Amino acid sequence: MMRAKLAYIVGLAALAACAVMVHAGPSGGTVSGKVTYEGTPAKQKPIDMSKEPSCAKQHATPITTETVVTGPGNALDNVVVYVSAGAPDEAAPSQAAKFEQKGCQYIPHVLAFQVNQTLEIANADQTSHNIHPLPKVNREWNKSQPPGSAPIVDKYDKPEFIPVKCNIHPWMHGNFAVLKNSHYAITEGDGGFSLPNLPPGKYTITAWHESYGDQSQDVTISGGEPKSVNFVFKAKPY
Amino acid sequence: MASTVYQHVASSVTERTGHAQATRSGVWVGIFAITMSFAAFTSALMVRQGSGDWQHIMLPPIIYLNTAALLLSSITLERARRRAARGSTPQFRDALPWVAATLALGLIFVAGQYLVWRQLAGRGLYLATNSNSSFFYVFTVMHVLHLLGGIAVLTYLIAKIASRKGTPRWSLFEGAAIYWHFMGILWFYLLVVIATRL
Amino acid sequence: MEEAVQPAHVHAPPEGFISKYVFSLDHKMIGKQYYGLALVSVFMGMVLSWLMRFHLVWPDAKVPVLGSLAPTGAPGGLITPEYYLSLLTMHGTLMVFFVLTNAPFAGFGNYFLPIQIGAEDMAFPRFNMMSFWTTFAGFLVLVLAFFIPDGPPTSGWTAYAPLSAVGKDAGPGLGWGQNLWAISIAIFCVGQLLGSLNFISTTLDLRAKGMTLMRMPICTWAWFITSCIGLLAFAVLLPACLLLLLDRLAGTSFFIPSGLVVSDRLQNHAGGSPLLWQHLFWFFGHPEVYIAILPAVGIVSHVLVTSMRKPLLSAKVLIYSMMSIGFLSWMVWGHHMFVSGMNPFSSLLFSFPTLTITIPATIITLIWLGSLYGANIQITSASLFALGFVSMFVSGGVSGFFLAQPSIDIYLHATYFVVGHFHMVMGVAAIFGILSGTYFWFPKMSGRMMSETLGKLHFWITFVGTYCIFMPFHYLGLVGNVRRYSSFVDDFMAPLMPVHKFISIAAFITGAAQLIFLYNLIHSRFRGKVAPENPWNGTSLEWSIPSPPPWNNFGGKHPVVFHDPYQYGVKGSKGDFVMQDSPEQIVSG
Amino acid sequence: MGKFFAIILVVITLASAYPIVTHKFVQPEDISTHGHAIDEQLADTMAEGGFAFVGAQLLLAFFVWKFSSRKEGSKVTHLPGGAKLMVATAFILVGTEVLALGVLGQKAWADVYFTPPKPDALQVQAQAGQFAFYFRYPGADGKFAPIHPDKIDEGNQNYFGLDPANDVEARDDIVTAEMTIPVNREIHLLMHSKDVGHSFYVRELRIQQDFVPGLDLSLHFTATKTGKYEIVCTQLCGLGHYNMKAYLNVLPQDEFEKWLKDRAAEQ
Repeated sequence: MMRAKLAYIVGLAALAACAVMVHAGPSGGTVSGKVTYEGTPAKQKPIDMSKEPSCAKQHATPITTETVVTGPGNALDNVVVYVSAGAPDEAAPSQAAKFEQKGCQYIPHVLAFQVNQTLEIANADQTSHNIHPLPKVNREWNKSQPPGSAPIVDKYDKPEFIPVKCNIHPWMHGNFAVLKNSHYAITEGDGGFSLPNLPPGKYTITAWHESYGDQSQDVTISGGEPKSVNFVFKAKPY
Repeated sequence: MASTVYQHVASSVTERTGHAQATRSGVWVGIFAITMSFAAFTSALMVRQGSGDWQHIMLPPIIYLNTAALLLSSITLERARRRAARGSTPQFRDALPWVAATLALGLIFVAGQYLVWRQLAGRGLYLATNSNSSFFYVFTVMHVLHLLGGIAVLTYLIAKIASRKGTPRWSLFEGAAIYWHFMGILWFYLLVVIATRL
Repeated sequence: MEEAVQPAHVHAPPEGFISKYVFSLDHKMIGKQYYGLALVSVFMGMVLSWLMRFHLVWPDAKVPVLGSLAPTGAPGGLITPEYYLSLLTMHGTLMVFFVLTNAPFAGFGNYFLPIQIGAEDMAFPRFNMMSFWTTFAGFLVLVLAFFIPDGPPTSGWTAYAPLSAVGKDAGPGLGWGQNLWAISIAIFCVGQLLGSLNFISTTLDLRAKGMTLMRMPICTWAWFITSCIGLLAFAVLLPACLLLLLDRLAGTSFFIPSGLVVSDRLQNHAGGSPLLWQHLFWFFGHPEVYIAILPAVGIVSHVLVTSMRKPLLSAKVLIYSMMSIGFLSWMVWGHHMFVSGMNPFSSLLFSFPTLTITIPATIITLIWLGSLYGANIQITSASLFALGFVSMFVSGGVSGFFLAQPSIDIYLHATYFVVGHFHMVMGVAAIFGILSGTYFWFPKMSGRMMSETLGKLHFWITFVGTYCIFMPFHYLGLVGNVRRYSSFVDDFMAPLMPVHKFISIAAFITGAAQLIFLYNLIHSRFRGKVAPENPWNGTSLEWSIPSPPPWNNFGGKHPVVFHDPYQYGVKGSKGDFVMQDSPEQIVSG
Repeated sequence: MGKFFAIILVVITLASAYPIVTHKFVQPEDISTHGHAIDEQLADTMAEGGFAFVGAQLLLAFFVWKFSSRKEGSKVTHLPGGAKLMVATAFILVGTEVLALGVLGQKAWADVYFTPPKPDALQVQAQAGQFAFYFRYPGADGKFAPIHPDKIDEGNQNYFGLDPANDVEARDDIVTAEMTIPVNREIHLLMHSKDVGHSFYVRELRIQQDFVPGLDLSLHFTATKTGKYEIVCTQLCGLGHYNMKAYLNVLPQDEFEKWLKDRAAEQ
């Protein structure tokens, strides 16, 4: 309880700080770029939910797997781009990161949030779900969530990429990205990302993808000028 | 008052024989139960052998010395029983050295088994290494646990005999002897199973 | 070889609370302790079954207090699927082990076996005390599972491997919850082994003068046979639990084969055999059914014959039938595994002895029925429950006849038909035996009579209620309603909901009726009218001593037995019966 | 009071028998070639068991009615024939019944388990895992690729742990969540469990068989009627057990082939 309150206050302080920085104008630099792939990515297969009619009927055309989501021009989506070194650790923001189970699908497929940030998992379906994150360094839990029950609230205290599965519906897989600071972005649609408000300094930018692993590049920010960083992942059909 | 006291004594006198038999049958029933549970372990072994992963383990030679010690202990205990059985009332004090010898040999066996485990561990064979080692440890440890029961009773008997007040019940002494011999037989059976199957 | 004087057995009556009520060496107190433990367990088990029945028919309804009692298992009072399985597992384990094994066998057996054979106490009072406190420890360990973060075990009372063996990856309750289960059952086995050892030695060697084996009352025989079965059964379950614990905690592979992927994790085990667990478990599990039912058969025969005021057609035949049931119970465990992937030929081998058990069971029933002919039945709460037992025994036995046939089992296995069957025959029937025994012996145990009015009220509701609950189970099974489902998302089973609602409501009413019994028990203990030495005009030795019996039962005297146990309908100084220990000659009548 | 017991017992007996006699609760229509034997067996047993049930209960009721709380000093009598009669009855009645059913039962059982599958039977592999069934068809090459547990990746629908990168025959294996089979053609079902014990139960097929981890069993059956039926798990397998099911789709041969082609395209 006490720690929660503390985190809350610190969070507010951090927010205030950010506000000031933004107000201060161009002092912070921005790193932006695009994540793409080369080669043939694995074919995404349609998911047959006939076992769970209440979900199946929510999808006119069956949804497909999301292990590799691509966009036009070899854009690669659901990639977490974040500052892995150079930026100081930040206290968690006060607002909760929301993870929803809808139509027997995790929304979003990849959810990024900060260490000790509140995580809220809600069940919008008419069936019981089971949430089983499979961390290696954080504490593991495995809970079921009957329809109409309150959101499950939790937080993680160590940075980690955590696969999430539903034991009841084997096709439901998602990912948590627990990060040390607020400088992160997730590519969607065009594979583009941008990390604003980076004070001058030397940073390591890392891009993580659930199937292709991660890549890193170093970048130095001296003034307010924008820097561009691009990542290219090798894709294999199998 | 006096009469009731008399009745208690009377009762204890008549009861004694009944209780002596009860102790004996108790021991036999216990032996029966132990046999049953080791039969269960053995059948588990048979079933488990069905699946391929079966790699034989070399037994450390000490195990045969331990066996010798245990057999010897049965002989010394039988000797103790013979000595105590001379005369109309139990001559426990004559038997004392032999009981002590039995206890010593029993402890040697346990120590020897411990060495066997150490040697296997030295070869990197632990409880969970493979199915054979699992069964080896299960068999030997369970047997030692049962033997420790016998050792406890022997210790009690020795203490009771050595202390001059009161002597142990003959039926208890006899029961302990039966149990101890059974431990020897059980170990012999286990050794055969281990040597042939594991 | 003559014995040195041994003061150990001339124990004086214990002074002080602890030695009298807690760590008592007196078989009567230990019997009561077992009965008390069973009473606590049976009400716990009943509440668990209520929660299950409630969740099944009102899946989205919140259970008032539960939300705060089990925040993870039932968030806000909504029972999660895994918590339903926890309830199911704990219900089964509590009922089978801590009620059906404790009350009729360890409880009444401890209290009355020594008295009925004219002994001062059990052969090994210290073992006896250890036996209870071990069992109690097992109970505590099991109940502890309700309070750990992992939650209670979820693999059912049969704990099939590898679900019960791979650990927490397989789901909530399969981490420490399952460990506690295995530890608890292992401890329980030790307690029962000590108890059986005591029963057997006592029966063999501490019988009073003239008490030949064939002069022992039928319930003494039942307890004796049961302890023989228990000795073998628990001696097998104990190793099984140890091996399970090794698989779980030490990483061995007795029950876990290679290449299992549980919750996306490849399990690091190789070569184990899941069927091995099933064989070991059911080798105990089927005899366990008779451990539960035979003492009830004995108690009921004892009560019936006393209420009928005439001897049974043949006590001998009844005893031999019980023996043959006990004997056959060792060759039938495979009938629980017809569809388990066991060699189909062995299924047939297991089917025959199973069907054969019907013969001694039928003989027992016919002996009861035939003895009722021409009787003069005294209707009391005790005899009503005994008659109810006979009815249940028939109903449950008949359905067993279906499941004994592999071909029919293909369709009925793991349906509610099975649940109905074993609740009827080993659950409720055994409970009826316990209740009958309670109404019958309470005066002797407490020195006060129970209220007959409340007793009969209790009987009518329980008897009708039980049929309302468990008969429909069979119907559901015939349609193909699968057991152990926490809710029926299944569109096939949804139409059967009305039947489930009926069952649940019947269960709530019948369960509530048990509070009448509890009240009767407690109230009569203190306010009931004082009981005479022999309220039912019984003939066996327990009725020849004061109620409640003095310490060491016969006050240091040694009863001598002259007659067979059930001399009813004969001329005797006390009326139409002659007590076992009365020297008077019997005028054949 | 005894008379009251008798009345209640008679009522209970008749009430219990009524739904059976009127066939209120019966197994769903049988769509298999072997099921009728099981149904007949069940019917016979029901007849004999029902007779025993009603007979014994009514006898009990009658005796309690007649012989309870009689007036003081009424003399007890004994059943002519005594125990011998009872034992004889038990042996003759039940003994013959037992043997009869035992022998009959063998036949129904043998139909399912003692006959080998026909060589032209269609092979389908069923994999049970927490908490869903998945099915595999060998594809064009008619071969099932080997299973690699370490390759299992449910997020990518690779439920069987196939390795198309290295095993060529894995590339055309067809994996589905619904079991679709042609009508009137024998199916040879290969059963594999991914994690714990499960069971394959189709009421209409009169088939129930456990999946045993580490021990691949097989079943064979022929569906005689097109339609959609439920496959449910009947072996407690964990928290999702209640929700572990799949559908069995029995189609005419041509529709089945079309379905298989469409699935192949999806892979």
